[in-house]
Amino acid sequence: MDFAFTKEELDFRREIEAFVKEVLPPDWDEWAVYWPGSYGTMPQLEAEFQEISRRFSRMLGEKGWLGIGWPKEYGGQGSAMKAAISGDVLSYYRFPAGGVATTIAGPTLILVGSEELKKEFLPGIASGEIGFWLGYSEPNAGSDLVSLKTTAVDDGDAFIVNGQKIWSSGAHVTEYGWVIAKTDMDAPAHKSATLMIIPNDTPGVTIKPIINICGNHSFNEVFFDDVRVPKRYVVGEVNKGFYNVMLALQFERMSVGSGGFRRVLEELVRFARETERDGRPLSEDPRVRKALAAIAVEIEVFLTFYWQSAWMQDRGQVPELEASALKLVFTELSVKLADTAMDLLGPFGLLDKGSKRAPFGGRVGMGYLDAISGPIGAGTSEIQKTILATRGLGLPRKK
Amino acid sequence: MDFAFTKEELDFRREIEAFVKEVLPPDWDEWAVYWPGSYGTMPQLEAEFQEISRRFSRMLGEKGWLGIGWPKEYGGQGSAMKAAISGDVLSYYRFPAGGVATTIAGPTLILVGSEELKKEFLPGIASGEIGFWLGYSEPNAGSDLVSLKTTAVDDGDAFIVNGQKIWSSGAHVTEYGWVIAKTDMDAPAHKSATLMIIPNDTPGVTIKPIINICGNHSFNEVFFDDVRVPKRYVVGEVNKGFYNVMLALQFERMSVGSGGFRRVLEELVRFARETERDGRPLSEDPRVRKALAAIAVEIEVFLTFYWQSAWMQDRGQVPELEASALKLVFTELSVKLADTAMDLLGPFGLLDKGSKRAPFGGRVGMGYLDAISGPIGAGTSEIQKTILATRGLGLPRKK
Amino acid sequence: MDFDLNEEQKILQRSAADFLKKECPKERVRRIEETEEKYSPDLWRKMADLGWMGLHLPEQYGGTGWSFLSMAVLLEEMGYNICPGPFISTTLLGCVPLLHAGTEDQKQAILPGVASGDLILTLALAESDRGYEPSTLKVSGVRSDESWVIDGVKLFVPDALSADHILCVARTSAASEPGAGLTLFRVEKDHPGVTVTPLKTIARDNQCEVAFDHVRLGPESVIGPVDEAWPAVKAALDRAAVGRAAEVVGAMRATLDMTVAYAKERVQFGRPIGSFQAIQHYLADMWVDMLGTRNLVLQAAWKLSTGEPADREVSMAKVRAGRMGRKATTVGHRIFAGIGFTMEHDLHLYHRRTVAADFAFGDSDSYHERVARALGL
Amino acid sequence: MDFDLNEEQKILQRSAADFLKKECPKERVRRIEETEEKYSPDLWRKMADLGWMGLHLPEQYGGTGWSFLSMAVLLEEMGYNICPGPFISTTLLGCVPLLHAGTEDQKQAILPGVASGDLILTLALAESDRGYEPSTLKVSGVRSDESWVIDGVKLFVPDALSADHILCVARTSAASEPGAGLTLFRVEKDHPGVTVTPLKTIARDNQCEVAFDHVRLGPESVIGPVDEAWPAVKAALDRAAVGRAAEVVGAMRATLDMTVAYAKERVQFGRPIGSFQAIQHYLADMWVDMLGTRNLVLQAAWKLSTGEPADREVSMAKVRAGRMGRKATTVGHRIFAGIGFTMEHDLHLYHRRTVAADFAFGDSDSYHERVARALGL
Repeated sequence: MDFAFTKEELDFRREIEAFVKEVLPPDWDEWAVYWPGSYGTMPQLEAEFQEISRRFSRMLGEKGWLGIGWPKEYGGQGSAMKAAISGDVLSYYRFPAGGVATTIAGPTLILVGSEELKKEFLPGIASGEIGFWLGYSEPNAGSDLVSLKTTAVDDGDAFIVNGQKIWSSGAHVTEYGWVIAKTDMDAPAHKSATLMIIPNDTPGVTIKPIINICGNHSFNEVFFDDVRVPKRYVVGEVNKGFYNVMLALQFERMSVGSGGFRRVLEELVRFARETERDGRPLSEDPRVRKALAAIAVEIEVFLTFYWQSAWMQDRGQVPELEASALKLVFTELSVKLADTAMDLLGPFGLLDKGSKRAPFGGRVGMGYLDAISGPIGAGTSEIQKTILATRGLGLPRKK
Repeated sequence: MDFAFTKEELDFRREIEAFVKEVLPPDWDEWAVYWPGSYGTMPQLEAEFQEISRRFSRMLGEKGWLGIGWPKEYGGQGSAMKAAISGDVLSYYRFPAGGVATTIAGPTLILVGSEELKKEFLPGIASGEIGFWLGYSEPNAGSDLVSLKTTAVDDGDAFIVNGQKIWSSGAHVTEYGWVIAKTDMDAPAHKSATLMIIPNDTPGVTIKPIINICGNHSFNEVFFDDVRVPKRYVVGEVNKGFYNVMLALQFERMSVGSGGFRRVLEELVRFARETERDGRPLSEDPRVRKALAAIAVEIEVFLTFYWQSAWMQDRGQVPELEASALKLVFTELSVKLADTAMDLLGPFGLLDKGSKRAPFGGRVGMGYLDAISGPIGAGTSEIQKTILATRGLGLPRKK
Repeated sequence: MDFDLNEEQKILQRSAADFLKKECPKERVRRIEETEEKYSPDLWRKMADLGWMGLHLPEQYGGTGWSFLSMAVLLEEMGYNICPGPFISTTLLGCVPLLHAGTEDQKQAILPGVASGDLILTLALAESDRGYEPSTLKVSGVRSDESWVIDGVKLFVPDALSADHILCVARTSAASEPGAGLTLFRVEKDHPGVTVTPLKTIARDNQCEVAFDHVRLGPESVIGPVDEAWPAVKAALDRAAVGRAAEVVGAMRATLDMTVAYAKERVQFGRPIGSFQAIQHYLADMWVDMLGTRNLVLQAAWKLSTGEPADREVSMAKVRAGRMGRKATTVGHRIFAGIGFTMEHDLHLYHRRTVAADFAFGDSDSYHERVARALGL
Repeated sequence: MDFDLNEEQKILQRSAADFLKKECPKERVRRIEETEEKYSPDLWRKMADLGWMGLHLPEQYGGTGWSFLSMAVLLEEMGYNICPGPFISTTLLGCVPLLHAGTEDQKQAILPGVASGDLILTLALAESDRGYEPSTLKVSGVRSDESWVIDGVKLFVPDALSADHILCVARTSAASEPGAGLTLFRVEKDHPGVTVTPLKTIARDNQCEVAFDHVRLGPESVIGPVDEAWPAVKAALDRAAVGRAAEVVGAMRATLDMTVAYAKERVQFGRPIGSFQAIQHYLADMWVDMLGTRNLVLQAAWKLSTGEPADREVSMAKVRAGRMGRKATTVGHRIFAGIGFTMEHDLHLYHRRTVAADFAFGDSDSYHERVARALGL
């Protein structure tokens, strides 16, 4: 048992940290929108940060760090631990990069994609040139993929796709949809859907913005109107879409920004030390000390899960349940951290981006709103718990 | 709107308080076992306190206070508010009296009992001479009365009862069972059971003690082996047992010891003022002040529910949902209070009855164990929430 | 005991609910949020015409003379409908100190204007310390011949942008005992040296920084006794805190209503989500939380109306509304999930305001501390 | 990073689990609970024969020389099976100060006896203040010629009834800086002036009051430098705290195992209760709580084993185990309901011990405070 990084891991950590410090604008912290563990404030999904985030993605690509967790034969280093280190550092600095392409599409293509698809997409993903968005959820079925309504009808060498997706993060700033659609209208739900790649510029694709409660445009509705998708864009086997999405969901649930939690904690500690109330620093108030200690313990727990998951992947284990546990823990932690931060800042925490006197550029108020999104996105906390109870602990499913 | 007692109510309160102070032994607090909101430590159910508690019951009966909430035609004053005041004061002083007879059997008999039964039992209940125990739960069906296994077979002028009950509080120190048994083996569950009174001394009744985790004998298993119960002991109509039990359940859920919460809070405040840590009183620690304030707020909430329920009853409203809410709130409060008390006392809270240095005679350690019983007894918290959600808010039942 | 509203209060409750449903739909709330003052003169005028501004003012000042409890009943309905504007600022923070400590002339000069809807008031109290305890107040009032000079910065002054008059609590001498040494001044907003800067909040209310730079005021500006303003200020603070708590109860009720309705109709995994035990238990808790908070708020409002000391009741109501309001809207978001996370949905309007209410007029720690003191700790 | 135990540790884990399942069934735990010393000489002997007493002692003292991490692995299994007795008292509270600060003679005099199972030790630290910080310690050691005289009362001394030697921390001079002025003495339990009074606890462990009434000790009784015992005492305290936390992890695992099994088999309302969402979510939380606590405890044990400063890791592990252990057994009781509330059921055995563990060697507030200090607050 060893909770320390190896020398190689430490060196890598320092290298990526040095890179980040070098390339980030010195005043980045003042305008970076980001709350850890949430889905509504990722700078790389904001239109205003597109130029910088694309440039940074390509820089990470040049370094070979986007696909660092991939097998060596695909240009990676086969190290989930290094990918985790990279994720930790980037998140700590609120680095505007990363997304579905590297965390979901790439790994899934490597496992189940055709050689043709791999050749077409992996290089662009690894170099940071192309981005993906997820087309899973539909308006009347959040996590309930069984109720899928979007259809893909066989038309020779292509599928004709019709329907609607929702909550598609970043569809407006990426190039390809990673979409599940129903291909067999008669088969039982779990054997009827297919995963496919749909380029945004295919005729019949319409993307409409959804503004979230933080005021950001991160989500979209996407409409398909007789969209012709070549069959070579099918990912994995036809009608095996559910299994492939489940596989991809694990990657999604593992792709967590850990460093952001450490960062916010450091900022709150600094705030407590530097802010006076009734003539003495907040940091001397035992209630404040206890609250910050309590959140620090939960952050530490989460970090052990985070590193453990990477370690497991590097041992070739499939972290299905760990992915659910990790997703549950980090999104609930996001809420607890937002509550703690808000309580610490008090009315100053309510001050919004751009307001006079707003500490941390209004990040805490925004985080309080954004923290709502963690436990409800990408499979709610309730769904994760049900997965853990039934698949993990073997409790009987509801009749 | 008026949250103050009327003059008449205040006078009654003072009268009952004066009575209690007069009759309780001066050192009663040192040996009274009781944790508010729990079911495992009621002194009136302990064999060692039987003499005193029976005597006190009769004294209350003489004062006319046992049936004070009953209609005037049955010798009561028709005042649920006075009954609530009495309950509050008795609980505050940990007075060893009260039970199923006055809170459940009496009110139910008045509503659905035959004239014969009323004549036979109400006087004894009102005078404190006789006690009842509940025979609802069975070993494999806690709150699930639909799975009832105890049978009562028609045998002319009597039913022959066979089966087993469990969790029957006080069966060893009272005279009559208040029992539900299956009388129609073919009818649907809700139309198959009958409520009846079974005297403990009927041949075939065997009572076996269950020792609870506080070390007390409060619960029992009761076995029925060809027990002959005269039909005149049926309460309400035959095969309407479920409805009558539901009716009685409301009374059960309303019978709450409110004063005990106030009392423990006062004791904790005193402890915090009188106990030093690291050179200053615990009461100066902001963490302690916050914790005690928080529990005080929850106690206050509970008290408003408590008085509100009595007020509703006096207006002739049926407090079905309020009974569920009250039961939920007061048993969960019992747990929170035990946690708060234990945290305040620290390792001293672990000291058991009879130990050197145990504050409050070990009541907090015992309460920590007993608090387990509140949310699981008399319909679990989970069941109360489901009742509130479905019957109260109209949410759909599970298919 | 009586847990029922009286007939007047019930009529007020119904008429307020009807009026606000019609005049203050969410589209209007959103439009008002976009104004800098976060208030609609038109809506304000209509509310004044209904007598709301003077509801608790004595009749000789154009009011109706009802109790503070009636105000709480009205505020619960305003919270249910998120009625924006400087209502608490004007009627409670502004009027209560005048009622408690003003001279007859001062009352006559201001209160009828409030009752008619012509004057908007507010109170400048907290400073950079964010505390609402007297010891945290440093803005100074220095006597200079017959007049006073005020210097310093007040924060989180609600509705200062729309206010005509700002009452300002200033330290006029060192505290000999807690609460002493403070004096209350009335300042017109456009008085030379007064600068109002809006602070932008996630609650989208109008919180302001008000800077006093050598603001010179005549002796007629002093409200109540010099150095002894605290009792009148505290009377206002307590009522504002309970009034805000009543709004939170309304918000909790609205959240519950919205969420229950959605849980009945939204189908996932082949059944209404309201049939899932997790959702049922969330909503049962939300209901019980709301009922208990409502009881504490009404109790505090009743106690304030009796004129008896109400510190315990006020603090308990405020702190519970603060915490439970946040919990209710947070849980509401779990049930609405994605759709509730969008700007076009109404739930976040409540979520924003419940968290702001937790900090309004002092945070939970400070009200827990007041409860602790009331317990004898 | 490596989240796996090494082969030795895995073997230890398996063999401990097998041994305890056979030798420490719950009937035996209950019988041992009924003894005054809460310990079984026979079980103790068998544990010693397996090398557990000397597991972390250097080989020259009859030990195996394994790391503290191995001790934590063993203690988790002991916690799973509620193995009673003075194991932490002897091997950690007793041995660690000796290892850190004892002379070679002192080590040779005591440690081989521990390793062989012949000697039982404990540490008398906390006093009526209940704190485990140096500033709270007042029992005095006064130099008198060549010898020392100890006076005062220690509380919550674990296993003092069965101990042969008691290490006692006494104040020998005023604190010049935090932790200074304390000296560690070894006292035989039957030394004149030493009175051990058992305190009866709901955890049914053996906690004692140990009174020192003019206890005169020779210079050989002093362990480590005079006035500077704190580092050695803290080393013991940290290991005992983490050891106890490891026991809690075992108790959480056992609670989870018992409860999951019951939820699968117990039928209510026509279906296994484990199919109800409320129960499923309780158990999912319990599992995740246990896994996270286990990680923190293993991390702390590993860090202590490296010899590096481990304050942060130790405090986090201790406080989380304290809180989560209580939560797990409390929730376990909700699932077992009535049957779990009976003396004959095993769940309460865990419930009693998890709450005691939260206060062992200092309460949660004090460990949160240590975390706060480690954060730079």
